[in-house]
Amino acid sequence: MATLLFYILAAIVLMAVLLCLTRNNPVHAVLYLVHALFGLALLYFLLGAPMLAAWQVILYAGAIMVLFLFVIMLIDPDLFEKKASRGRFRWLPVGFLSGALLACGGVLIMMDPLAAGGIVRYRLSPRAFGRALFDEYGLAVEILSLILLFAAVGAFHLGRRHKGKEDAS
Amino acid sequence: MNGLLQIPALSVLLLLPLVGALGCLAWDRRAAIFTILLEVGIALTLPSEGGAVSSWIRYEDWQWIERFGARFSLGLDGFSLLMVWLTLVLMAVAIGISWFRYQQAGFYSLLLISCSGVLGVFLAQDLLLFYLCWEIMLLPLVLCIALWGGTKRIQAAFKLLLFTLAGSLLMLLAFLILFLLHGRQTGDYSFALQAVMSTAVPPDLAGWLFACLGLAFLVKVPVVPLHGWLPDAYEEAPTAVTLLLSGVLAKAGVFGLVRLALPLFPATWPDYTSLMAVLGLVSIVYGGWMAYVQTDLKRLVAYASVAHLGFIVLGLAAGNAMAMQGSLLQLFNHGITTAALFVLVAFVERRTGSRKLGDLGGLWARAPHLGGLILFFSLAALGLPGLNIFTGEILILLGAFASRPWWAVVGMVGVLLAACYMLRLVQEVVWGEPRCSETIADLHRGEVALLAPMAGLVLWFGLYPLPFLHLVHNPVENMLVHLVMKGGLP
Amino acid sequence: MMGELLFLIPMLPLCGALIIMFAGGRMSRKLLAAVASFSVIASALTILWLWPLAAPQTRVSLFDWFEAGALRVPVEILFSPLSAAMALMVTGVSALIHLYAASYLHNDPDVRRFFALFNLFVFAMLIIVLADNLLLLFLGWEGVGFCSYALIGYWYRNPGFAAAGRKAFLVTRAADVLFVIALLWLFRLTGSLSIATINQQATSLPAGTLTIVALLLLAGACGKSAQLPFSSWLPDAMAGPTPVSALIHAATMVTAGVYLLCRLFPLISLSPTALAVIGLVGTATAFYGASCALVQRDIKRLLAYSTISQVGYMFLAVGAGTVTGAMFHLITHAFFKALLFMVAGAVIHLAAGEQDLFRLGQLQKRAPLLFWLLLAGALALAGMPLTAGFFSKDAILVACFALNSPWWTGLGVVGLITAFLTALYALRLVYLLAADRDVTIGHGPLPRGMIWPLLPLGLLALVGGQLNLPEPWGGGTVLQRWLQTPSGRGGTHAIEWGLAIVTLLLFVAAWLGARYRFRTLPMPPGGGVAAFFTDGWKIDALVRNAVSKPYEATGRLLDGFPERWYTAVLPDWLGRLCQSAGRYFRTFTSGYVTHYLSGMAWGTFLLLAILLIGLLR
Amino acid sequence: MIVPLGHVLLFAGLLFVAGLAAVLLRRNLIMILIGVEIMLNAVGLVLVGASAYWRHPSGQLFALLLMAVAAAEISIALALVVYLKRSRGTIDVNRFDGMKG
Repeated sequence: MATLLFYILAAIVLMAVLLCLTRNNPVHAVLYLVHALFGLALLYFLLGAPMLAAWQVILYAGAIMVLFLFVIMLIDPDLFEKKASRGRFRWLPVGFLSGALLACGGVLIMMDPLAAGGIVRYRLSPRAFGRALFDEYGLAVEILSLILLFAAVGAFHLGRRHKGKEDAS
Repeated sequence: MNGLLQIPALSVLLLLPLVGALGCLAWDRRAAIFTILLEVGIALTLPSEGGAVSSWIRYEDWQWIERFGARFSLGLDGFSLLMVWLTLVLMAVAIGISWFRYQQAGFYSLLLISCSGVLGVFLAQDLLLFYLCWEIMLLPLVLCIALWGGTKRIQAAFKLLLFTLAGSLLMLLAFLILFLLHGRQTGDYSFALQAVMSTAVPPDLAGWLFACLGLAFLVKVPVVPLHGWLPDAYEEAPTAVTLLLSGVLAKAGVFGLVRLALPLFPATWPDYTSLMAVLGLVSIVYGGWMAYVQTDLKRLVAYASVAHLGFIVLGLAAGNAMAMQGSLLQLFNHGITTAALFVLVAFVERRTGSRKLGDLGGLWARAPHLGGLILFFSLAALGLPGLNIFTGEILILLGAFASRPWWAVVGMVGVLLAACYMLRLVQEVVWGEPRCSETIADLHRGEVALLAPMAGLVLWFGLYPLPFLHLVHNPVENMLVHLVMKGGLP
Repeated sequence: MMGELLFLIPMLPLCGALIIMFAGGRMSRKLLAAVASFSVIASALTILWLWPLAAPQTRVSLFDWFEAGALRVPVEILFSPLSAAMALMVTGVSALIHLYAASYLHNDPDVRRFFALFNLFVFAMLIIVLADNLLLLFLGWEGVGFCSYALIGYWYRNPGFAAAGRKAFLVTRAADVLFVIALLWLFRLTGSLSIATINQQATSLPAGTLTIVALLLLAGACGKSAQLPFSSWLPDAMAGPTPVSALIHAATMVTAGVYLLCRLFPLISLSPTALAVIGLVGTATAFYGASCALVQRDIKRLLAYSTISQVGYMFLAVGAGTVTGAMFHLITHAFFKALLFMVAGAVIHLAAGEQDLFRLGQLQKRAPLLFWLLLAGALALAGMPLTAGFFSKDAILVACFALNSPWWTGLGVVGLITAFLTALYALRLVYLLAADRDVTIGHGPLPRGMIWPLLPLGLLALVGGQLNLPEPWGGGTVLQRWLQTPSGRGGTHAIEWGLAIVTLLLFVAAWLGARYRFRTLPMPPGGGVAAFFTDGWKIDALVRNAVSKPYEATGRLLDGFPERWYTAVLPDWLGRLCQSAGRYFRTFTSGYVTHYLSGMAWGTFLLLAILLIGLLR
Repeated sequence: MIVPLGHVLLFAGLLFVAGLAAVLLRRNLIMILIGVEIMLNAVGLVLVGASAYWRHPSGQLFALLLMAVAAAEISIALALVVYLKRSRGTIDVNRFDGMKG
């Protein structure tokens, strides 16, 4: 049952991602992305990380995606990419590269004896999650919080309107 | 053991100039004089006789960078003692000659830092310490050239820096490879010279490593194909720096060859002796030839210095006790004589405002003491018996002839060339109708005081070099024994 | 220990030099001269005082100069009959010339330098004479070279004079290079530099090596003694003050080469080839010098060429195997040549610096005593029978003919021809100086100090032959018995007398010729041939064009070229290479983020691929 | 067993490459950022899968840290987008070549 669920979810996520990435309209792309992130959250849950799944929904699908939408709304003009300007086969090298990467990575993964091992049901309760987090990575959490603070300050700074500079540029 | 001997004299000797350098900056440039006097005092109180067992007169060993197996170990034997004396004498002269010319404390501070580096090179018994000191020795002088040099000072400083840096990086590479090799073989990762010396280096690798070290040291000397930095650097540098470059840093190059390259790769040495001898001979002949056609006094002396250093390299290549003792002694002799010539050139320039041979002449009529000293040191430089250069040269030639006659025969040509260029200098500067103004002054007391001890040393080493030959006797013997044991000599 | 006192001999002049050098600043002119002369006279007296130590010989060592490896060089002097005789000659003649110089330079401003160098010279010369070690000898050898250099250029304001000194130093130095090679070789062969040891071990050395070493030594001797091919410096050396010419370039230093060969004679004599070459060099130089002396206009250059020629005789003597003959001629030559130089100096002094023979004259009338002294010296030089020069020259020729081989007979014949030429130019000198013409020689009173030192020399020039009067003349061969050195094969009485008669005839012929040619006012020599001889067979020009000029020209051409090539051209080229490479690689940084990112991606792919390939292996 | 670890990894790889392709191909800055988000999530998935595989919480914890870092990154990035839009008038990456050498 869980196995089947995994593959179904994986297919959904992949599909959503591909659709997301091929949209010309960013708003559409973000909406597809939300789908993909939800799917991922479910996958997390499936792999025994309920807490993380919750965070994924709240943080990613919720906060970050909203942020994206805000920004897109904020800069509405020329949201749509012009048609590919540099020839029709512009995607060829990237396609080759992606394929090659995937092939290499895939073979490597498949050759690894670890990869054959299965994931059995496992569940890390939020309590255990929290305990593990603050027991072992308390300092990391503190540092991360600082990073977030800096990011917030930085974002604020960047977003400010500089009167003089703007006119100059 | 009296109380004086229990202070770590070598470490003090090494670190005192750094304190002095700080003192110069913080207080006054007079700190340089006090420092150097104190240093000379310490150096003179060092005993010159070692224990019966080893040739070390003193050995000091402190913990330093434990992680890398690097220790702050300093060793003093007869040879290094000679070099320490030379360094301090020339450092004193360098400070003395700059005193009224450069007022900035920074200049003296840099000189003192360099002094510390040089002493470190002569005393270090640890490869990492040696390398560190090797760089400390050079960089302040490069700065001095770049800041206080002549018109083309920046190019000259860069040339010097690039040439010697290329060499010293090769040296560092060789040291690191040795370090790793020794660590793998014994499990004891150490930079200590004594330890590393016992490493069994595969012959091929040893050849390469020897070449690296040899290149690093010979660039510093320099022998002829590697001397490209020399004429410009010597010409553009302030006199103090020029005389340190020729009098001390060049010696550090030979010292490195004798102290590191040979003992570390004794079995490789025979493959390189011919090359070394050829380099020495080329230096002798080429240096002598070029010195003859220079029109700038400083460049003339610079090329003469190259020619004389060629003899020293030749003596090392000859590889017998006589030639080696001659070479080691010649390091001191050459240091004194060349430095004195540079000082005299500076005095001439100070008075006449020119270093061009065509502008000078008839100095004797105006300044007999100056002219007389130029004559005296020129005679020393051309190898007049009874003066110091002859002492080294004849020992080197005797030794070289004993091992390879042709080397000595070509070397003798150099002796003739020396007479050609030195007498040309004397002819154009000292003799002839005076071309300089009537008013120039003869040497004043301070200047005589600077040169008189050097003249005294020239005579001492020329007439009674025996104590100093004894000083280098044990180190040479030990090294030869080491070479013979390791297959470096038949 | 009396022996230690032997060191006083060289040390006294050295002390004199040092005193003058360091304390001479406040001394009066007279005091300077007194100190200088006294130190040399004291040295001469010391030699006489310690004379008994010379027989058989005394060896004293003061301290070790060098000690390294197998080398030990003690500062050791050997007081043997040979060295004692030479030292006495050197100090004796020096003392007289010092006294002469005191008057000669009485108004020169720089006399302190002169006396310091003069005393230093005597010291160095005595070191050569007394040293028992080749290295110590070399110390003196170069020491006299330096003093000669400095004294030739004594009047340094004239660049030509200073250049003459430099030339002297460099030419002798070139020869010294060969000498030092011989020295190095001897050390390699015998493991010692002691002359005694070398002479002892010489017999065990291979013949070929021995010949080469002997020839190298000969080259060194040739340099100092101005023999062919190193002769050209001596005529130029006449730029120095005349006492210098008299002492250094006539009586003592130029004979150092002969003395060296005498000291090393046991070694040299083992190689007949070397002896033959020495004889050849000596004869050739003797002839060369005489031929050049014949046409000189400058009185001092004439005497210089004469010196070259006479020293050639001494070499011939060594070659013929008569060390005694060489020493005999060396000593008598010192007497009469020093005399001639000092007379020349006095003449120049009277003529206010004029040295051209064709502008001098009437010496007989203006300074009769000087003229008679000149005559004594000239006759001894010309080899007039019964003068010193006659006996010493005859001894050499006798030794040549006594060897009874075509080679030596041939050299002897050339020697005889040279003797004729010698007589010719010596008498030419006399006739020209006595010529009756408008002259510049003044009546001016000659300082007494310039006359009386000449008297003993004049006497010795005439009767110095008594020193080694050969047996047929009823003489006691005093010198031979004292020196105990090889004197070659003794000549038969027939040879002795025959030679004496031939010499006499040659002398008379020369006299008649000179009387005929030079008595009436002759014209100065002119024309190309004369110029060829006047310029010493143009050896100078040859050396200048073949050696000095190419050396300097190629040097100038080469100057800094290699350095420039690889400190400027090569780095420049490298730099340009780097620049153009950089310009190319710069295009890779398009500025587009996606390009960089794809670069990263490609890199990742490469890493993965490498990993994969590694695993697949 | 739910799935073999290899499948999780492969799937994550697919996501990652898809994100990478978008980053490389798209010119709209927003789309590129979306691509980056997808790549980050792919990594998160690997972490979670590994955590389940070894039955150890660390993987999940790191995924959380990753999320936080991603949040920080994206907030700055989006601020930059706004800034660029304002100052340059476009968010087409092909118009930004200020780093051209």
